[in-house]
Order: sequence, then structure tokens, then C-alpha cells
Amino acid sequence: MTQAFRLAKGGLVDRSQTLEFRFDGAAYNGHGGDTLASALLANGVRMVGRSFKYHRPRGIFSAGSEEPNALVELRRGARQEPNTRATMAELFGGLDARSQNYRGSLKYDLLAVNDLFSPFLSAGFYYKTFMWPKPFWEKLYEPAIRAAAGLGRLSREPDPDVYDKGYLHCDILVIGAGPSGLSAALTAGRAGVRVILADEDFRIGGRLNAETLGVNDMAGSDWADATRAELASMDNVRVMTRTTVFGAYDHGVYGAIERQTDHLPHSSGKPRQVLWRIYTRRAIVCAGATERSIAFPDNDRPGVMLAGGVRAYANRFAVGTGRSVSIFTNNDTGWRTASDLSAKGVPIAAIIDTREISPLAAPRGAAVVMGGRVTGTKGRHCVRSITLAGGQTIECDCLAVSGGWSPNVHLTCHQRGRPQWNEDIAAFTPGGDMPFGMRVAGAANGIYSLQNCLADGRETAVGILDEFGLNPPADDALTADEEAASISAFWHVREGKGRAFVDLQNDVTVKDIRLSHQEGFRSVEHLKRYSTLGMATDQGRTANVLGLAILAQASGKSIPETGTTIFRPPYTPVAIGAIAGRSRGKEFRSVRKTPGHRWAEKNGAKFVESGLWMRAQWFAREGETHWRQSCDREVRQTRASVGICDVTTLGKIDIQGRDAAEFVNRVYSNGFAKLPVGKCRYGLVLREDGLVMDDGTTARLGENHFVMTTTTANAVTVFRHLEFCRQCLWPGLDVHLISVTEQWAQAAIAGPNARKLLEKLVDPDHDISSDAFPFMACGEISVCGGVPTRLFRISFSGELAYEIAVPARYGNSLMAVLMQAGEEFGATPYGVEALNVMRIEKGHATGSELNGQTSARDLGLGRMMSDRKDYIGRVLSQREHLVREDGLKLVGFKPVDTAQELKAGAHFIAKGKEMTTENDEGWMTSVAWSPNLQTSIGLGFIERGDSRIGETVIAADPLREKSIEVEIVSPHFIDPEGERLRG
Amino acid sequence: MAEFDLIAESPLNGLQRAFEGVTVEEVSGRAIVSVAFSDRAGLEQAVRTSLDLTLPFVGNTARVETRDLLILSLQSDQIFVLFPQTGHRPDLEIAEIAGDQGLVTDQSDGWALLRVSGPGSRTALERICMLDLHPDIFTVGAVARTVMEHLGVIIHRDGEQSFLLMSARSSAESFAHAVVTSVENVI
Amino acid sequence: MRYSGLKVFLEGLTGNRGWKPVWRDPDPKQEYDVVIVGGGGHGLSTAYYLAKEFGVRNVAVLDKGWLGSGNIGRNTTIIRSNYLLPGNAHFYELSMKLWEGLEQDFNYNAMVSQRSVINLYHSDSQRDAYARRGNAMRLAGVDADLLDRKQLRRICPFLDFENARFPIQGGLRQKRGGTARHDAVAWGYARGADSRGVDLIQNCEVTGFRISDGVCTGVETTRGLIGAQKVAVCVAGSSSRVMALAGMRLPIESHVLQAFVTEGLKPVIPGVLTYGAGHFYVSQSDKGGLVFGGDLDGYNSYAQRGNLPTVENVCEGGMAMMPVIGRARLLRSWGGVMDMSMDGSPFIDKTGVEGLYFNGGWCYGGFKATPASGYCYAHLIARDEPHPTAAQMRLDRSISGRMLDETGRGPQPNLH
Amino acid sequence: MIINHPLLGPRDASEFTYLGDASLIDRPDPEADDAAKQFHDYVYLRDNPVGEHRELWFHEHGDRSWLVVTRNTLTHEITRVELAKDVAIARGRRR
Repeated sequence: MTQAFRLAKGGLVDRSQTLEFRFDGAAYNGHGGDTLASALLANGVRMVGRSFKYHRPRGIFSAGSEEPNALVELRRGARQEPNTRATMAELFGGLDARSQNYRGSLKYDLLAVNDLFSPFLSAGFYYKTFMWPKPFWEKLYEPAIRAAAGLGRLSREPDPDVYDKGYLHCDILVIGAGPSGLSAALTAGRAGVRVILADEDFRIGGRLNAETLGVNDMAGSDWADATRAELASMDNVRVMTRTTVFGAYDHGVYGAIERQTDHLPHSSGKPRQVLWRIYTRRAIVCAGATERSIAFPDNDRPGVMLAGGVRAYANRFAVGTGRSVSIFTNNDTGWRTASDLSAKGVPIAAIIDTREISPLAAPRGAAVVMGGRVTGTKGRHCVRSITLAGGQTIECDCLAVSGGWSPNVHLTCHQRGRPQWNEDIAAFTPGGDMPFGMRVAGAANGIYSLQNCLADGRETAVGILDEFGLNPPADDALTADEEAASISAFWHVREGKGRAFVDLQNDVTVKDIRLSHQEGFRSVEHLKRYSTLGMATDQGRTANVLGLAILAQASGKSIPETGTTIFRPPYTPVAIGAIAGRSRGKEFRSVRKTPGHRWAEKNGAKFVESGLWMRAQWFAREGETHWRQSCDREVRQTRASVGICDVTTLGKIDIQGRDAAEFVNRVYSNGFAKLPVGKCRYGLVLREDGLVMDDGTTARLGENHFVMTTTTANAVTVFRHLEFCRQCLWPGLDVHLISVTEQWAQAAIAGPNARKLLEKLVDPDHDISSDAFPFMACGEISVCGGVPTRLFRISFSGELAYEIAVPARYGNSLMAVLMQAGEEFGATPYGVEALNVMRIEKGHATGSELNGQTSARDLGLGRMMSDRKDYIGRVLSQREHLVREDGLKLVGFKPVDTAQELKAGAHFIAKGKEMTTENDEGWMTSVAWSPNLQTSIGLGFIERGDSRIGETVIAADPLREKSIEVEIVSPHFIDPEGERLRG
Repeated sequence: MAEFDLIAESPLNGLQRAFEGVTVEEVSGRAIVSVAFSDRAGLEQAVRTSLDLTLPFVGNTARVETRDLLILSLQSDQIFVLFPQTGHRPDLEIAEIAGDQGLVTDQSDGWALLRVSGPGSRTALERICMLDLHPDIFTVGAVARTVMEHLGVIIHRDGEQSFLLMSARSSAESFAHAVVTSVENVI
Repeated sequence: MRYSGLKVFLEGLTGNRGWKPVWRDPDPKQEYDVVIVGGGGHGLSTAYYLAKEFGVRNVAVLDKGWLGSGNIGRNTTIIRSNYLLPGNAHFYELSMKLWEGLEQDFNYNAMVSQRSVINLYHSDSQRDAYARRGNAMRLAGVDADLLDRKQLRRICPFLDFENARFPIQGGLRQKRGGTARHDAVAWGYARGADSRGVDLIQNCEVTGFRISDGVCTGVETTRGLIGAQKVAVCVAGSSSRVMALAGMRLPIESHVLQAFVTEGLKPVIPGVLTYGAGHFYVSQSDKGGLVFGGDLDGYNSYAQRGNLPTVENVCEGGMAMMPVIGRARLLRSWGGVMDMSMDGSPFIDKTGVEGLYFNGGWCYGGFKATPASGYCYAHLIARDEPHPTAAQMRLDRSISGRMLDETGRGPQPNLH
Repeated sequence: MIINHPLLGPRDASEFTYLGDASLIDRPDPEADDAAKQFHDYVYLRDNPVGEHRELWFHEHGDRSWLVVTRNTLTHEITRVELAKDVAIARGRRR
């Protein structure tokens, strides 16, 4: 198809490059440098979508990121991207886009029927109906509303593209590369400070590309090009196109999105977009201004466009937006659109200005109507004619509207800033309370003349250089063409029939705003929420000020009295994938592996996540088809002979210093001051509120040297807590902490043959006989010919057991060597499942019991709370509710019918009582199948449990519809006297 | 006991990747010993005596070329000393230097070391390192502990275009992946 | 004025000229039986139930800004009653029951939509903890069911079942959980209270309490002194600041919680989903936006905005849970100031000052509690004794140590 | 947010972990007659001011120092950063 609306010459498109693309299935051609919107307009495509609520035909409205109408689904398959602004989508060969939000076809949308019902669909109508009969809301009304609402569709497939993030640092971030941004960047760059210049467009220049004004006797766009080249040549300047600074965060940190491959047919495995965190000393917002419309009847018809957009299409893209264009304006810029278009050979039918006195000369052939108002438009899928107050009809296929310009103050109000009303330009300009280090220059600051924009950019940069104590570079003043920009506020046309739209995307009309006011929604926030004004994907960029003005008129107040309109980040919508960056799928979080991981992998381990760690869950041997077979075997083998378990993941903290003993004694509830060198002790760490924070074994390796172990889950928290105690509570204690979790690979060797196995490795000068190295002994020894080793005779399994730690580099080898040495005993590696079975058999608590809601008394460890010293948590652990006699106690459970299986999470109810909260006596925390006892066993908290041994209660599990009778037993299922571990 | 030998393995198996303008390689064979101290002046004296060196302040490093020894000052009361690993007890070697002025802990096995070097290294690290690595700011010799891709990392600039990175051994593979991905994303 | 489909139809025919203001705009009287400080969701529902259920109609609700400008206007709209502890379970279930009849009760469509809430679990221990919670819910008469991976996959095929760092094993579901249109809840209560004679007074900031001999007799405001038999504070987010005017320190810190919405999309997500391996929860509004959130920013703040690291953290959780949202665009983010209490649970209680009542500490669970909070607070104010379901929500529970700590994170507000 | 560390200079707040009000340094005397009340208030009650707030941050991914940061809770402006150890000593905490 030919580009019938492409102007014969001019523009910044690359005519040598013809790109084929598809829209709604039809093939078209465009040029390099086009956006999808400009290419569609070049091909005469006027209607590009349907509106949100009434499904009215809509066309391209603007030429920038403020576009409310032309939202399309871009690309296909898993890369389908809904709600993409055609005005921002850079054209590439093979681009495939579709219109959205209709049922049937774009031209014949079945939901267009909504438009006929519009009198009944006024603002907030849904709050007043759909209530009867009650079930109909969820079954009928809501699904229908949901199906009709929404805009584009997600592909429902995982996003196949990759994203990345990064950090940048600069002295000055210049946001927007229009005239003021370029001028500011040039000044700052020449002064030698570190500058980042970012612009959302793929072409530097901003309005210089859209208009025809010259700078320094060059065409504006040529000057922008030259400036870009100069900036790019400076080492201290980074120019970033396709980069939207979307948010201003605390202390000069900005968020920006750089679209790296969106303009290419394929991302080729490279990041599609990069999220930059930009750390700045100062930022200059040079984000320009956005044009707004005027509300008049049927002002939403395709072909009704913003005048500045029409001008940009003609100048930058060499596209005529119509064969005959009329202008409706309340300010001078509408007239410049007319003259630019006329100069390009696009006929101007009429200029309708709401003001009385004509400011400029009209192009030849154009009718001029001063004090005029457009009261209606006609045309099925595109405007064909407009009607003026007084009844005059003008034929035209494009109506360019300018209601004035609103500075893009968005970033200035991302923190506390409130824009203030400036009557001279009938717009909000940045108010006080701006983000730290932020300045605003140019049109974003309400300065519209090109010459003044250039000067403002420079002056703002000079001001910052001065704050830095730097001299500005020599002033080679920029000179520019001038154009008039005076405005006389005019908001909406009262004459005429038909709806006058304010927020095009959310279909909010003047009537809706008035109705909201009539119903008492008079604060701006109420108006927004009730009418949905400004809540669409454009955050009301072309609508908010207009809506506010209409609300002000309705309430008979001035605009400043009525309120202001602020913006939340992001400036324009940002893909969630980009904000997540690489952190998705398997790379959501890092993986921690023990040094023995590779050995385990080779030996049949199935791994399980334990926080960030991967731990061997069980080691399947040939012929084992169910995890229980492996687990049972590991438990039996360990208890019968010897088993080996990688316990590297436990937190390990070296505590040294003259006051190390005193320090340890204060953070544990039980006594550690008198722990002899060469001994370990099990300890409880409480929070200051008296509940248990963590537990573990701490060994005294020397007079002033302890090594504390923590649970895997709490390693980081406990270290932080210890540092808090050390630095904030007892800064005078001579004690130092360092984590050695990573330094040591640690394995448990458990079972009657543990010592025999270990003796084979231990170097001869160390005696680990039971006499020399009894239960709870520890020491620094060496194994395998001098490898430094920490040995602890501690037991989690209840067997004769040791934990051996060697430097991590030997960790993988250690597992192999232990197995080799254990071969004669039939040693088995065991995983966390078997570990769990054995600890339940011994009644040891882990995370399910130490869940932050339980006290030492609840755990049956009340005796571990010393009354002879101060320790963290001591005072509050004595509170009434924590020392009550009828509190929870950790006990063991067995099913009365041993064929039945216990379930963790069941609640205990006395037999014969109803299953209610009031009768709830506790819950089952952990369960396991004990291959030794041949029954399911469990641990749990139940009221007064320690005095109810032998009682039977119901373990109620209504959730899984299985409630069974269980017996309360001692939590020490195996070897309650502890003979084995002392063997 | 020669019957059972423990074999040492490096955290990253000697990883080495060369890209256009950037090389990523594991650094192994370095002993790392932390020295905690309560009396800075005391340790300073000890270090000056035995190494002829002034103790660097936090964020700085010092080198003893003759012994291939590098001191990273990371906390106000703690330094790391890096030097060639020769025996089983590098901590004792440093204890000799520190005397009773420092509490030593062997950290040699706790860390994976990567060197990222070449003209593109800063651009690659920009993707994961939140510190400003501009050569005027993070000068040659500077060291800092920070976080990259959720992982704690010690970064030291040991040349105009060369960075030594240290991260926990257990997550070494994730860390190396993060670094390599950063390079791949910018070349 | 009664709202109905017929009324909407008739008004539509006559140019919608007959709609009356939803509430009056009265000047404050000199004295009320009850002055409620705070015109947010809880304040408005308290006024509504005081008037409707307890016959106390000489009531004023004071707000320093516009009605519903607090957290009722800036939350993620989730309603649920999936609580573990006995001191919470019945209260939130009362709230759920009130939600279920709310719209017919106050003749306003708040779009209560019971589309289910599912909490994902990723490990055996997480499953066990959810089983404990699910059973506690069932004992309290609340619906709950435990989904395994297969069942979950049927309902939410778009979750990352294939390539997850923390594989999804299943979920705990409350079918009766869901969402409601947050602003409409405030407006519905406001309209209901106003029509029963309650004065809703906007732009009226309380600057002090009138307390003599341990008795509160009114409030000083930017619109003058207003006397009251009883003063009920209900200003979550500003609780510490306002109660400091009465000389009280609270077990509360103020923290900012960010929330997010995407551009409108055709329906993707059936109900409310919460991720179990990171901080992320999401639902889809009737307009089509994905409404989501995650963790607190983590530092004390009264600024209604947060910072980028939290935004990233939340989106990372989202992408890890359901990578189908990668190309959905975040449209808007905002922050609400939360009353974070020391155990993560709220307060509805008398204070040491006679005639002065306190309701706050809702953490980020205030929206779902709006009906029951108002009902129980009204009960306390009208009868001077706590409603049985809120009997444990006392300010002095930390003295006895009988905490309401659902997560077991202890007395550090930003961890709840 | 950026925290200007007294030893390391400006660092991103995401390297730190937040705890809360710096009054947590002032752990009461467990031997005091009203220790139960003092500990209760210490653990549970907060000023929670609008405006300047002294608070504890831990440089988890840095030098492992606890800092006392003076920050405005309304504007987030940070006006002072000190080592918590120095603050603790200045408040009379020793051993």
C-alpha cells in the first residue's frame, strides 16, 4: 500500500529505508524513523482502537507518550505486548500490531452497544446497582464487567525476553533532551562534571524535531544533532536515548528504563530493557510540556487530534494528518501548527480561536473564526466535518485542537511537591518541596519560548555548577527563533449536543464531572476516584487539568481553591519484567551449596531447598522407588552402625576476646561463663521479649575463644543480634565476632560405629577415646595427615556422634573419605529427612517448634533459664502469661491405632469435645515415621502436656478430613536416658 | 595417614572466561586471614615492626610486594590479609605478625575470588555493583564490601582496569553466573 | 435516596439530574454524644454501626482531609479471614460475615467479590504451618482447604511450576476470601452513617484533647472546640501522633507500605494469590489492572511513598511466581502509612483516660477488618465493654505477655 | 535512600538492615525495682515521631557496624549518621 498521506519532502524519516509492517492483519509500509503511529497516519489509517467504557471509535490523538487512544497489542505469541502506545513504538521491519478492546472487529464492535446505553452508565453508576439478587454480582454482573473491561491481553505465556539492571552515577542528571535539556547538558558537560542526559525518544531534540524553529541559524533538528555529537564526544557525558526516567526517589536516586531492543525485530538474547538506578547529586527536569484538549461535543472522533501532534507528524515524520485540516485553539501554538502545515502543502480549512483578537496571520485559504467554538463533529469512523457555534459547518478530515500546554511536572511531585497554578500560562508549574537536588528548566518550568528555554537550561546548569564551586564554561549564547505562545484559558464548549470528553481513555465526560460534583464528590481526589478521571494508563496527562477546571467551574471556585493534581511514579508505565531484572525462575535468588554438594550429587542425593541452601534430602540407592525406603534405610543404618550427614549449613560464629565468655554468657539464657575449655554446651538464645530466638551448641576452644553454632535458618539474624549486643549494649566488652559458616565444611558422624570410623582418619597424636574425648567434648585436632579439624562430640540423632569440621576446600573430599573409611561398617550417608526422623525420635526441637511463638518453658527447657545472671530476655520471660502453669508444653504423640499416620498441623481436642476454637488445646508441630518404633510419631504443643502423659486426645485435622485418636507420650521416643550418645 | 587423603578443591574449579575486552577468572591459592583488634595503635605498631607498613584505614588497602601480601581494611576493628597459601595454618603465620594485638581467624576457605579485568570491566560491573566505580572515586587500591545480585561481595580495585571480587564460597556459582551474565549483557 | 437498577434507569432517562449528594456537608455542632476522630474506613464504619446497631446517632466523624483519604483509599482491596490465633480468628470471621451482607445492608455496591485467596507454599514445613492455620480456621468455623500442586495447577496454570527456584507445592485456600472496591466501602459507610444523622465533617483536624481529672470531654479542632461524651480515635497511620496529644505512647511504629497497579488487562488472575517464597501478592481489579504489593519499605515513615529497592523486590517476587506478567506494565505506585504494632495485631480498647477510646495498630490488615473493626468499636463505645471477638485486642496485652503474634516474629514491627 | 556512613561515605540503604528506634540502645537495668515495667516500655513502647527520628541501621552488607541515623520520617532527609558504638558509649554504656 502506498503511503498516501506521506508528504512529498522533508521530515526526519529515512526515505531510503522502507519497512513493511502489519496492523490488524493488513500490510503497510513505513520508513526508518517512523513510529507505528506516524506510519499508520502516513497510510491513512485513522481508527486504531475502541474506548474503554463506551467502545467508541478512537484514532491517534498525539505524537508522544501522553497518548490516550492509540493503544495496540504489539508482536505475537509469548512476546505479545498489550496496551503499547503506537506513538512510542518505533517502527521496524516486520512489526505486527493489532488494535484492542473490541468484540467482533475494530470497525464492527459488538460492545459499541454500550454507547447507546451511555445515559445509564454515568459516573459511578455501578455503585448504585447490580446488588440484587445478591448472588448475581459474582455469577453474572461481575464476570460480564470484567470481560468487557481491561484493555489488551497478556499472552499467558512466560515472558521469553531477558531483562537487566544497572547502576549509574553522575553529578547532574538531565531529564529530557529537548532545547533546555540540551542546553543544560552542554553547559554542564563543557564544565567537566559528570552528566547523564536521558530522553524517552529515540531521537534527541524534543520539540526541535516537531517544530521548525531554528537555533544558532541552523534548523533546530540539525542543531540538536550537532549538540548530540558534541556531547557524545565528551568522556564525562553519557547520552541515553530510548530511556525514560520514570521516578524520583529519596536522596537523589532516580529510576530509569532503557529500551534496548524494543525497536528491533528480535532481542537476540540480549536484555530487552535495562532498569537503571541513577545516583545523582543534582537533577534537572527538562521534560517539556504536554498539550491538552478542549472539551466539546464529540471531541473524541478519530481525526480530532492535539495540534502539537499534528505539527509533529508534519514536520518530523512528513505525514499529513488529513487532506484538509481545521484548527481549534485557545492559544498561539495552534496558529503555528496551521502555518507549518500550510507550508508543507497541507490545506487548512479553518482556524477557530476561542479568543476575540487574531494574534497571527492565517495561512492563505483558511477561514478564521475568532471567538469561535466547535460544537460538534460528524463522521462515522473519522471526522468528516465540524460544526461551529452559530451552526456553520466546515468540511475537514482532521481537527487539530490546542487547549494549552501543561508542564510535565510529574517528577517534581513524586515526593512531596505540589504543583501551583500559574494563571499567565493557564497551567500548573512546579511548586515547592521538590525532591532533593532537583531543578526544573524550560517548558517543564512553564517557560515556553524557545530562546528562553535554551537560556533557562544553561542558567540552571550554571546555578548548579556554582553550588559545586565550579566556574561555568564560556557563554557562547544560543540564539533561537521566537514564536508567540500567549493563551487565554478556555476549557469547554457549553453549546451543542453529544458528550464532551475530558479523559479520552477512561471515557470521562464533562457531564460525569458535573454529576460527581452534584453527588458530593467535590474534593479532587473524590472526583478522580468516583469518575475515574486520570486513572487510565496515561494517568490523565491530557485530561487532569481540564477535569479540574471543569470541577472548579461547577463548584464556583478558582482552580487553586479547588485543588491540584499530582502524579505518582512511574512517569510512563514500566514492564514488570524490567523491574524484576534477572531475578526470576531459577535465578530468583542465589543458590548456596555445601562443599560436599558435588559428592552428594554423584551419590544419588535428591536435594531440597532450605532457605537459600540446597541440602541432600535423601540418598536413593538402586531399587528404592519411594523416598521413605531411602529414609528408613538411612535411619536404621545409622542407628545400627553409622551414618554421615552434611551439616555445613548450620551457622558458625567465632567469638574471641578477653570478654568472650562474659559475652556468650549474656546472650544465652543458660550459663556459659564456667564452661571449661574443650567442652560444648547446648544453649538457648532468647529475644528480649523472653521468647526463643534460636538454639545451638557452643564450644569453648580456648579461654577467650568460643565457636557458636546457630540454626541454618537463623544464622544471619543471630549474627546481627550478637553485633547489636556487642556494639550497642555492651560496647566496653572486649569481644570480636566473625562468621565462619563458609570456612568450615561440617559433617555429622552418628551411630555406634562413629568412633571407630573416625579413628581411622584422626592423626595419631589425637586421642578420641571416650575417656579422653567424652560426650560434649570439643577440640582442635588434625585428620588425614595434618588437615586442621574442629571436632565436637555432640549428637542430634541421639547416637554416639561427632561433628567434624574441616576447611571447606576439603569438604567434598571429606564426604568421600568418610564413606571410604566407613565402608567396613556399612556406613550410609543420610539426608535431612532421616535427620528429621532421628531428631523427632529424640524429641529435639527445630524450626517447627522454635517458631518465634514459643518460650523455653513451652519447649520443656524452662530449666535452661538461669536465675543467677542477667541475659537477654530474662526480665520479660517472667511475664504472667509466659509463666502460667496451664501453658503449652512440647510432648510426643503416637497414634492409638499404629496403622494410622499423624499429620503435622493437626490440632488437639479432648475426646468427646466439639471441634471449635474454644476446645483447641494445641497443635502437632512435626511428624515422622519411625522405622525403629514401626509407628508414626510426632511432636506437638498441648496445654499442660507434661502432666498428661498417657492421656489420649483427638488430633483434629478437618482440613484433610482426617481426625484420629493419639496418645500423649514423652518426646524422647528412643533412648530416653541418653546411654547411646555417651557410649 | 596416607590411607585417607583429603583433596582440596577451589570454589569455582578454576573458572576462566575470556570475552572481548573483559576477562573473568578465578583467583586461587590465596590464604585469607582476618585480624580483629581492639587497639588500633597496638596492631599498627606490630604491623609496622614486622611488615614496615602503615595499617590502612577502612576502605583502603596496603600491599607488601616482597611477600605478595595484601591487607584489606574492611571494618574499623578488623582487616583481612591475603597472601599465598603455603601451609595448613595461615592464621598462625599472621598471628606471629599481630602478636597479642590481633585475633586471627582463618577465612581462606570461606571465599570465592574472581578477577574481572580488561577495558570493559567497569561497564560490566555497572550492571551489578551499586558503588560508583569511576576511577577518580573508586581509585586503584580501594576496597569496599557491598552487595551484588543479593550476594555480599568485597570489591577491590587492583588495577586501572582490574577488579578483585570476593564472595561467599557456598554461593560462588551464583556469583560467578551474575558476573559472567553482566559481561555477556554488555559485549 | 435508595439506589437500585430501576433508579439508575429512570435517572438515565431524565439526564441524571435527580441524584442527590451522597452525604451532607454540615458544620460541627458544639457537642455530640460521640466524636469519632478519623473519617477513614474504620471511623466511618464505626459511625455507621453506632447509629444503625447501637442506636447512637448524635455522632460526628472528623477528618483532617477528605473522607476516605487514609488507608481505605490506598490499599490492595483484599478481604479474607484466614487467621491462625484464637484472638484473631473470630474477629476476622465476623468481618467476613459482615462483608458478605454489606452491600444489601448499606445499599451501595462495594463490589465485594469472593473470588478466593490462595497462599502458596513451597516446602513441607510451610505446608505444615498452613495446615496448622487451615485447621485453626476450620475450628473457628471459617472455610479453608489445602490444595496440592495438581489442584493448584488446575486453578492457576500460569504460575511457574516448571522452572522455579522455590518450587510451588500447593496452597492454602479460603474460597470466601476475595476483594472489594475500597473507595466504595468508605462511601457506602459514609452514606449510611450520614443518612442516619451522623455528621461527617471534612477538613477538620483534631489539634488536642480536652482532658480534665482523667476524663475526656471533647476535642480541640481547626474548626473549634467540639464537646463529646465520648471520643473515639480511629486514625491508623497517625495513631502515635494523635494519641501523643493525649499524652500516650503506643506500641506502634509507622511504616510505609507500597502498592502497585498495572495497566488494564483482560482477565488473567482468578482470585487473590500470595507468594510463599518472596514478598508478593496480587489480584486483578474489575477494571482489569493487576493490583499487587509486597513487603514494607522497612523504616519508620510518615511519607506516603516508598523507594525503588522495595519496588524491585516486589516485582522480582511477581516474576518468580508468575512470569506471564513480564510484559504487563506497572502503571502507578503509591504508599500508605501503616500502624505497625509490636505483634502484628491491632487494638480496640479503652485508654487510661475515661471517655477516650482507641482503635489502631492494624498493620497492613486494616482493610479487610473495616466492618468488624467498626462493629466492635461501636460495641465498645456504646456498651463500655469489648465485643467478645475483639476481647484480646487490648493495649495492655504486652504487660501480661499474651501477644497476638501470628507470624512469631516478635516485637519488631517491620517484620510483621 | 543513601546513608552517609561516617567511615565509608555515602552508601545505598539497601546495604543496610533496619532495626528501629535508637532508644533500643538504652537497655534498662535488670536489677532495678521496676525492671519489669522498664523492660516492657523499652521493648514495646515507641515515640514514633513525625519528623526527626533517631534510629538503628546495621551495615549488613558492609562493615557490620550499627549506626544511629537521624532521619526525618516525613521527608526522609538524613541529617546525622553516627556509629552506634560511639552513641552507646556517650550514653554511658560500657560493659
